[in-house]
Amino acid sequence: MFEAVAFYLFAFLTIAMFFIAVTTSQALYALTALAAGMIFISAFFFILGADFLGAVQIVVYSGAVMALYAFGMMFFDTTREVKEKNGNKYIIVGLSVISAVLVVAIFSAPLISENITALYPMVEGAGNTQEVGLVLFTKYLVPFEVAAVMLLVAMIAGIVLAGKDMDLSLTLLDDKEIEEIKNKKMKKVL
Amino acid sequence: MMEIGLNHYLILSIILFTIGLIGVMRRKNLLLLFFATEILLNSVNIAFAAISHFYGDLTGQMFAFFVIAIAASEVAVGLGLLIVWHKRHGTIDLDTMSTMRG
Amino acid sequence: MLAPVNVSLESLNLMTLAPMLIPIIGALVILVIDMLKGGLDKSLYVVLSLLFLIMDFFTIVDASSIFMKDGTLMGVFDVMLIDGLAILSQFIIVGASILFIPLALSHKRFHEFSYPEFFALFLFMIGGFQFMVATDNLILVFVGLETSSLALYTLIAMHNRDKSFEAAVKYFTMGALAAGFYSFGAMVFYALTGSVEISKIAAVLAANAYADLAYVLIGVVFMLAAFAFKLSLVPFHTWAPDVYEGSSAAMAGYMSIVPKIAAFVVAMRLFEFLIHSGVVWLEIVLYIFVIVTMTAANIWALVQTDVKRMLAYSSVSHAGFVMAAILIGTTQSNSALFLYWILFSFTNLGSFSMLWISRQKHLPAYQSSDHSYDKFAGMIKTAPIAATIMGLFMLSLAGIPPFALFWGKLYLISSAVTSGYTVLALIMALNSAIAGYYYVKLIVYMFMKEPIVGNNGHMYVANATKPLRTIIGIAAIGTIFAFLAINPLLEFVTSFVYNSGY
Amino acid sequence: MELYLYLALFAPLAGSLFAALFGASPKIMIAGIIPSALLFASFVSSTILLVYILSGGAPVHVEMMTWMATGNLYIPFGFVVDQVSVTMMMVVTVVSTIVHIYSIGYMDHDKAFNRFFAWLSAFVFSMMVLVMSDNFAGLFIGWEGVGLCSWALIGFWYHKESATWAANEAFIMNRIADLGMLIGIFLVYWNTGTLQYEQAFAVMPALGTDILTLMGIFLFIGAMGKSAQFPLHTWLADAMEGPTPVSALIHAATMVTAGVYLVVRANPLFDLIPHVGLFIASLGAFVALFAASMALVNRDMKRIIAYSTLSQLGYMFVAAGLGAYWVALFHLMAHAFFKALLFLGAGNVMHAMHNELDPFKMGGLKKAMKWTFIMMTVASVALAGIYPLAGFFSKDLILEVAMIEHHYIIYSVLLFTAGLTAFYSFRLVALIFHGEERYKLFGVHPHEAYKFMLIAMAPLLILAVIAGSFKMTYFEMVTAVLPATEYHVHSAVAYWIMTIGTQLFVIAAIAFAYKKYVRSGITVPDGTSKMENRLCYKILSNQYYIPYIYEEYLVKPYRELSTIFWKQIDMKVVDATVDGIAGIIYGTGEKTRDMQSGNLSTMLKWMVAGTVGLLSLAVVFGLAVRYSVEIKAILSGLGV
Amino acid sequence: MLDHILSILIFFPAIAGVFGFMIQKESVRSYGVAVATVEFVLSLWLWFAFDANVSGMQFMEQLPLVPAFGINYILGVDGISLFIIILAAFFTMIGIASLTETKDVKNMIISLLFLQMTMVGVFAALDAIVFYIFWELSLVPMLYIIGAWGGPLRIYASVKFFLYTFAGSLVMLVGMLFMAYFYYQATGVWSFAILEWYRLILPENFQLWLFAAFFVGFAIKVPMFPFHTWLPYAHGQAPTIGSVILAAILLKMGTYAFIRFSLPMFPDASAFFMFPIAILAIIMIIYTAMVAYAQEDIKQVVAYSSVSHMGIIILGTFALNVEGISGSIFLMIAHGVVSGALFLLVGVIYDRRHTKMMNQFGGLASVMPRYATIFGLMLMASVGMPLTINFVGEFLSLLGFYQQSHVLTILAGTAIIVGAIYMLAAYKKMFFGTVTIEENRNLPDVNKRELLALIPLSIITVWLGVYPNPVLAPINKSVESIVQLMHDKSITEEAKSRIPNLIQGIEITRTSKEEAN
Repeated sequence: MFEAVAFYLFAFLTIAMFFIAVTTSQALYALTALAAGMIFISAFFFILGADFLGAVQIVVYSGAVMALYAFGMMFFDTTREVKEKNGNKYIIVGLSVISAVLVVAIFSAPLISENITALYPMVEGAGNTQEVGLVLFTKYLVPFEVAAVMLLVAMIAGIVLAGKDMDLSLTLLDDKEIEEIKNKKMKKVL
Repeated sequence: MMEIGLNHYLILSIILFTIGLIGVMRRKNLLLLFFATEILLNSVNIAFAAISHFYGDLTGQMFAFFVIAIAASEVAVGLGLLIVWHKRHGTIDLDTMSTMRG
Repeated sequence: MLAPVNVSLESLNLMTLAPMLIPIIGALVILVIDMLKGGLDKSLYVVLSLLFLIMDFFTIVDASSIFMKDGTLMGVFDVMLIDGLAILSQFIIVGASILFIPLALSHKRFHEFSYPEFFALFLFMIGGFQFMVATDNLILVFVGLETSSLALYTLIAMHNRDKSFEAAVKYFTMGALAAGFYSFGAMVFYALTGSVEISKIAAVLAANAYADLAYVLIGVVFMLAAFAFKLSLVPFHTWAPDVYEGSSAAMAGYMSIVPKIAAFVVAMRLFEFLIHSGVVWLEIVLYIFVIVTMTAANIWALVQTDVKRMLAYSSVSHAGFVMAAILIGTTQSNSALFLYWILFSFTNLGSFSMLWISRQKHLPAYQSSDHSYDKFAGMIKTAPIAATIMGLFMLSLAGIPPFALFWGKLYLISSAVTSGYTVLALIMALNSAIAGYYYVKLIVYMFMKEPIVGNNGHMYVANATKPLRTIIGIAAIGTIFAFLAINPLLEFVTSFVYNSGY
Repeated sequence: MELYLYLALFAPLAGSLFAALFGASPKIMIAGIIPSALLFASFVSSTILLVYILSGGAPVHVEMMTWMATGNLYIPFGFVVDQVSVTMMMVVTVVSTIVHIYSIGYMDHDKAFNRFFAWLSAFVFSMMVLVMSDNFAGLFIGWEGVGLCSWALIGFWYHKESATWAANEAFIMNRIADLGMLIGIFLVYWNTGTLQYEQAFAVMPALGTDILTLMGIFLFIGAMGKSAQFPLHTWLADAMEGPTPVSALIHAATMVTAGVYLVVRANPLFDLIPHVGLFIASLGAFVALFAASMALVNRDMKRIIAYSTLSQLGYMFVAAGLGAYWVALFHLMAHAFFKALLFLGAGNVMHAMHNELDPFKMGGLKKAMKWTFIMMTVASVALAGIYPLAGFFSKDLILEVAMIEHHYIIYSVLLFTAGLTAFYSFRLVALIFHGEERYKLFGVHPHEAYKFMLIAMAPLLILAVIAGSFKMTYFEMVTAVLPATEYHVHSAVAYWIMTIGTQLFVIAAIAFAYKKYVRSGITVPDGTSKMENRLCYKILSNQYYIPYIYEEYLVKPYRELSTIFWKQIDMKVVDATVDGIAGIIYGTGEKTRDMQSGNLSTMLKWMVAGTVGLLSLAVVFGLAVRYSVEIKAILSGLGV
Repeated sequence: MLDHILSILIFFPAIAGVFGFMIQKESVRSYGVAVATVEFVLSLWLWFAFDANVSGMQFMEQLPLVPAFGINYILGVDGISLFIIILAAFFTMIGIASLTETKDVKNMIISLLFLQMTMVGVFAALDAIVFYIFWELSLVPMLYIIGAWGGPLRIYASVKFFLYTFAGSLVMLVGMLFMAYFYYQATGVWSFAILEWYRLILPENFQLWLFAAFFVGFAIKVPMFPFHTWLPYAHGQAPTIGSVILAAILLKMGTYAFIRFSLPMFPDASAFFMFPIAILAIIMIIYTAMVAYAQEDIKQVVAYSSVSHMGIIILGTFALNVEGISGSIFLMIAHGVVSGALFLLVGVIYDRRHTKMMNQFGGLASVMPRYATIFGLMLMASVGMPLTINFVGEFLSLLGFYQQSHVLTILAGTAIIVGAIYMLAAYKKMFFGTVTIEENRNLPDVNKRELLALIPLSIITVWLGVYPNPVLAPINKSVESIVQLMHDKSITEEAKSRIPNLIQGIEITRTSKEEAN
C-alpha cells in the first residue's frame, strides 16, 4: 500500500516535473524542474531497493550534472525567457502520442517471462551497495574501467572544447598568418 | 491497481520516455534539448531498476549505473560543444545551425 | 553475508583485453608526454599513435592465430568475446586507423592536429570501438559505443570552424537520442529475458519460443533505431551528410568506415539470431531499410553539388547495400559484409584522402563549398596523376571491375542470389547503376571539362605531403590490385565468420 | 577451253581496273582503247567458245574457287559455258565491244571519260558473271553487280539532279525485286540443299508444287525488277538519264534481259509450274501493250526507245512463260542487236543536236546524218518485224507460240502491240529524219558522228539484218539444253495468213505513222492542241500516272514516316522514356532533398518518426501474429 | 610464348599504355602506332598459329584468381573470337595511325591502348567474371574518349552511354551469379568458367529467366531496339576514332556474347525467345533504317545504319543453325570493317569542314573524287553488294533465318531495300549535284595518312567479300560445335526441332569438352 502510494505520488511528480522541463519557456524553471525530477526518480530507486543507484542518481545528477547545467546556463545567459519557434506542433504531438500509445498498449499486457534465471541475484542479507560492488568489480569490471576511460574522454573533450585554444582557429588561417600570430605570442611571453 | 507490478514501472518509464521525446522534438534551445535527452536516459533507468527489482537480478542496476555515467559524460561533451558554439555565435538556438543542407 | 569471491587469473583470459588496452595505454602515454613536455610537434604523436596501432594490429594477429587454434574465446568474467567477428572487425578498425593517422601530417596546418589530445582521443576512440565489437554484453557495447562516440564528436569539433561545430552538435544531439533508443531497447530485452548478453537473450527467447513476440519487436525497434542511426540508414541518416561535410575530409573518410563496421558487428550479433529464429517482421523491416537506404541515398547523392557531400550520401548508400548482408544472414553474406567493408575501406579512405590533399583554406569565388564539383573541373589537364587516381577510386566505388569494390559487390549480390533474394539482388544491381551516375559525374568534371581559368592544378595537391601520398598510394594499389587479394581474403574471412557460427 | 572461258570472263574486269586506274585523272585515250581491246579479246574468246559448242563440244564447266562454305552450304565461284550461256556471252560481248568503241567517240568531250570506261567494263564483267555462273549465288553476284554499274552509269553525270535521282530509283527498285530473288534463292537452298543449277534442278521434280510455285514466283519477282516488268517498270524510262551508250548496252541489250535469262536458265523449274509460266506470259503480254502505249505519245526520243525495249521484254516473257525458252532467248539476241543499234543511232542524233531529246524539235535530219538515218531506219524495221530482218523471225515466232499454245488473248494483244510498235518506231524515225528541218529554229548545226563510230555500229547493222538467218543453227544449238519444242502452225495456210496478215498490219501502222508525222506544219507541241488535252493522251503521256502515284503514295509517305519515326517516336517516345526514367530519378532527388533541411530539429523529428514507423509496423505485425487465426478466418470469410 | 599469347595480347597494350605516360607529347603518336602495330602483328601471329581444323578452344590459359569462389583467369580463342580480336587490333592500329586529333593526344592514345586491352580481353575471356571485368572496363576509356573529345553534347552522350550499358550489364551480372549458383547446386563447386557452364543442362523456366537477365545486358550493348537510343548520341558526339572503335568492336561485344553465352547455355530459351527477338530485330532493321533516312547528319545516318545492321546480326544469331550463326559472326566482322571505314570517312570530311550536316555538302564527287570512290565502295558494302564483305554475312544470316521463318525473313530482307534507300540518299546529298557552298570548292582530297587507314579497309572489304573462306572456315568449325552442343543440350521439343542436329558434329563437341577440361 505504501509502495503504491509512493509510486503514484512520485510518478505524478516526476511526470509533472519532466513535463514542465520540456514545455516551459523559462530556462530556469526547466532546470529546476529537471533537477527535481531527477531527485524524484531516485525515490523510485529507493523504493525498488536500489539504494546505491539512488544515491548515485542524486549525487551525479543533482550534484554534478545540474551544477554543470546551471553553470552552462549562466554562461549562455539563458536565464531569461527562451523564445523557440516551433514549426508544426502537430507532428510533435502526433508522433509522441502515437509512440506512447503504441508502447503502452503493448506493455499494458502483462509481461510473461519464463526461463529467466537471475544471473546476479540479490543476495539475502547483503546491502545493496555491497552487492553492487561485488558485481561491479567482478563481472562488470571491464565496463567499469571503460566507463572510466569514457569519463576521461569526456573530461578531455570538455577541456579541449571549452579551452582557450579553440578561440583562434588554425584551420581557417594561412600558414603565414599562423606564423605571425606565433611570433606575436612569443614576443608577449618574452 | 494497488499492487504495483513491473508493468506500472514500465508504463511510467514509457511516459517519461515519451516526454523526453517530446522535448527532443520541440526544444530549439540546445541546452534545453539536452535536458530532454537526460530525461530519456533517466526514464530508462527507472525501468532498469524496476526490472532488476522484480527479477531479483543486479544486472539492471548495473545497466542503470552505466547509463548514469554515460549521461554525465554526455553532459560534459555537450556543454563543451555548446560553449564553443556560443562563443562564436552568441546563441545556442539550433535554428541558427543550418548552414549545411540538401 | 557475501561469500568471498575466488577468481583464478587464468580463467580471466586477460589476453582478450590486450588489443583494447594497447590504444588506451597509447593514449595515456601521449597525454603524459604532453604533460611532461608541451609544444611537441604533431609528427611525434602521429608516429607514436602509429606505433601503438601497429602493435595493436599485431596483437589482433596474435588473437586471430589463437582463434584459429582454439575457436571463440571468452574472457574477464565472460564479458569479453573474441570470436571471428571481433577479430575481423578489429582488423578493419585498426587497419583503417593505421591508414588514417598519417593523414594528420598534412602540408597545411589544421587546428585539431595541434592538440596532442587529438591523438589521445583518437586512440581512446579506437579502444572504445574495439570494446564494442569484442563483447556480446549490451552494457559493454553501450559503454564502448559512447566512449568512442564522445571522442568522435570531439574530434569532429576540433577541426574548429563553424561547420565542424555544427556537425558535431548535430551528431552529438542525434547520438544522444540514439543512446536513449539503445538503452530503451536494451531495457526491453532485459525485461524479456533478464539478461543483457546477446547469447543469453537469444537462448531465453528461443526457450520461450518467442512467446512475447510483440515485446521482442519493441526491443528490436528501439535497437534497430539506435543502430540505424549509427549505420546511417534512412531516415536515421540525416546526420551523415552534414557531419561529413562539416568535418575534415580525412575524418569523414574515417567515419564512413570504422564506426560503421563496429555498428555492423553489433547489429550482426543482435539481429542475426532473430532473423534465423524466423522473426519475419525483422526480415521485412530490414528489407525495407536496405532498399530505402540504398535507393534514397543514391537519389540524393545524384543532386549534390559538393563531392564530399556526395560521398557522404554514397557512404549511406553503401551502408544500406551492406545491410543487405545482415538481412540475408548466411555465412556467405556475412563474409561478404566483411570482404566488402575491407575493400570499401581502401577505396573510400583513398577517395576521402584525395579530397583531403586538395583541401584549401580559402575558397575561390567559383567554389561554393570545400569540394564542390567545379573545383575538379579539368583536373586531368592540371594534375593528371591525381585525377587518374581519383577517377580510379570513383570507378571502384561505382563497382567497375576489377577494382576493389566490385569484388565486394559481386560476392554480396551472389550471397543474395544464393539465398533466394532475387529481387533484392536485382535492386542492388540497379542501385549500383544509379550510383554510377554520381561517381561518373565527378569523372566527367575531372576529365571532360575545361579547367577554370587561373587554376594551375596546385590546389589539388596543395595539402599533400609524403605520408599523405603514401597513404593514397596504398589505397590506390589496394584498389587496383584487389583482385590478387580477393582469394586469400575471402578464405580468411569466410573461415573466421564460419567458425564464429554466423 | 577453260583458258578462253577465263579470258572471256576476266578480260572486261582487267579493262575496268585499267580504266579505273585513271579514274581521277583527266581524259586519256588509252583508258578507252585498252578496255575496248580487252573486250574484243573477250568477244573473240566467246566466239571460240561458241564455235566449240556449236561443233558439239561438251559444256565447259569450271570451278575456280570456293566462295562461301558453311554448314551444308557450299557456294563456289563456278562458271559454265553451255549453249545458253554462250549465246548470252556472244550477245553481251558483241554489243559491248561495239558500244565501247562507239563510246570512245561519244564520250570524246566528257571530262570523266576514264571513269566511264571503268564502269562500262565493270558492267560487262558483271554481266558475264551473271550469265556464266553455274549457281544461283553467282548469278546473284552478277545480278547485283550489273545493278551497281547501272546505278553508277545512270548517275554518270552526277551533277544533274535528275540523273542521280534516276540512278537511285533504278537501284532501289531493283533492290525490291532482288529481295524476291534472294528469297527465291533461300527457297531453293532450303529445299534442294544446294544452289548449283544442276543439282538443284535435278532435285526439283521431287518437290511439292506449292514450294516450287513459291520458288518460281520469288525468282520471277527478281526477274521483274531487272527486266522492268510492271509494276517495277518506271525506273527504266528514267534510266535514260544516263549516257546513251549506256542505254544501248545496259538498258536495251543486256542487263534488262537478265530477267529473261533467269527464266530461261531456270526452265526446269518453270516447266514444273506451268501456271506460273502462264502468269509470266500474261504479265509479259500486258507489259508489251502497256509500254507500247506509253511510247505512242512520248516526246523523249530515248524514252520512246526505252518503252519499246520494255515492250519487247514483254514479248520475251511471253515466250519464256509459255515454255518457248529458246524463242525467248532468240528474240533476246535479235532484240539486243537492233535495239542497241537504235540507241546508238539515237546517240548520234543527240550528239548532233546537242543533247536535244525532243524529236519534235528535230526533223529532216536525214540529210545531215545519212548513215545514222539508214541505221535507225533499218533498226526500226527490224523492230517492227518486217521480213527479212531479224525482228521478223524472232517476234513473229513469239506470236506463233502464243497461237499454238492456244492463248488467243495473248496472241491478239501481242499482235496489236506489234502494230503499235511499228507506229511509234516510225513516228520517231519520221519526226527525226523526215519533214521540215525544225531544228533550225533552235540554231543547231547537226553533223554526222565520227566515222569510226559509224563503223563500229556497222556490225550491229549487219546483225540486225541477218540475225534471223541463224535461227535454225541456233535452234539446234540451244535445244541441247532447252526444251526443244518446235513451233509450227499446223496448217500452212493458217501460217501464211498469220504471217502475211501480221506483216500487212505492221506495214499499215508504219504507213499511218509516216502519214501523220511526215508532213509540214508539225510544230513543237505546247500543250494547247486538242489531242494533248484528251484524257487518254494525258494518261499516256503521264505514264498512267504511275510515277505520280509512286511519288505521292510511296515515296512521300516513306519520307514522312521516316521523319515521324525519328522525331516523334525515336526522340519523343523511346529516347524520352529513357531520359524520363533518369529524369524521374533525378527529379525525385531534387524534390526530396529538402528532407535534409539542415535543421537539427527536423533531423530529430525524422529519427523519432522512423522509430514510430517501426513501432507501428511492429504493432501491426504483432497483432497480426497474435490474431492470425482470426484474421485468416475473416479473410476466408471475405473470400480472399 | 604461344602458351601465353592471349595474355600478351591483352596486357601488352595496357602495359604499353602505362609506359606511355613517360613519352614526350610529340612522339606519343608514333609510340601508339608502334605499339598497336606490334599488337596487330601479334594478333596475326595468333591467326597463323591457329589451327583451323580444331573447333574447340585454343591457346587456353588458366590461372586461379579467386578459386574459393570459382573465379579463374581462363582465356582461349576459337574461330568465333579469333577474328574479332584481330579486327580489334587492326582497328586500334589504323585508328591511331589516322588520328587527327591534336588536343591532349597523349591521353587519347593511352586511353585507346587501354581500350584495346579491354576489347581483346572480352573476346578472349572464357570465365564469366573475367569477361565481365573486361566488358565493364571497356566502358571507361570509351566514356573518356567520347566525353573529352566529343561534340557539344559530348558529356550527355558519354554519360548516357556509360550508364545505360552499365545498368544493363549489372542485370547481366546478377544472371551470371545465378548461373554460377545453379552450377554450384548441380556440382557442389563454384565455377564461372564458361566451358563448364556449357555442360549444365538447366530446366526450361530457369533458362528463360537467365536468358532474360543476360539479354538485358547484351541487348543494350548491341544495341537492340528499343534500347538503342544511346547509340546515336554516342556516335554523333564521339570523335572519329571513338565512333570507329565503338561501331567496329564495342557493339560486337553484345552479339558475340549472345553466341558465347545465351545460345549454348540456354538452347531452349533461345528457341523459345527466337521469335520475339527476331521481331525486335526486324523492327531494328526497318525502323532504324527509316530513322536513318530522316537524318540530316551524315554521322547519324551511319550510326543508325549500324543499329540496322546489328539487327541482321541478331537475326542470324537466332537462326540457331550453322549458316545463320556463321553468317552473323562474319557479319560482325564485316560490319566492323565497313562501319568503321564509314566513320573514318565521315571523320575525313569533318576534319575539313567541321560539320557533318549533309546539307552543307553536295557535289563533293567532283571535288574529292578519291574520297567519293572509297565512300562509294563502303556504301556499296554497307548496302550488301555481293563481293563485298557485308554481303557474305548478310546473305548467310538471312539464309539461316529463312529456315526458321519465311515471313519474318522476307520482312528482314527489306533491309536490303531500306538500307539502299538511306545510304543512296545520303550519298546523293553529299556527293552528287553541283557544289553550291563556296567552302567546299577547294577541299583537299584524302591525304596519305587517311589513305593509310582507308586503303587496307577497302582491300579487306573486297578481299573477304570475294574470298571469305579463310575467315569463314574456322568460324564454321566452331559454330558447328556450338550448334551441336545446343542440339544435344536442348530439352524441349521446340528447341530440338529448331536446332539442327549435325551428325558429324558430335565428335567435335566431345573434343572441345575434353579440351575444356
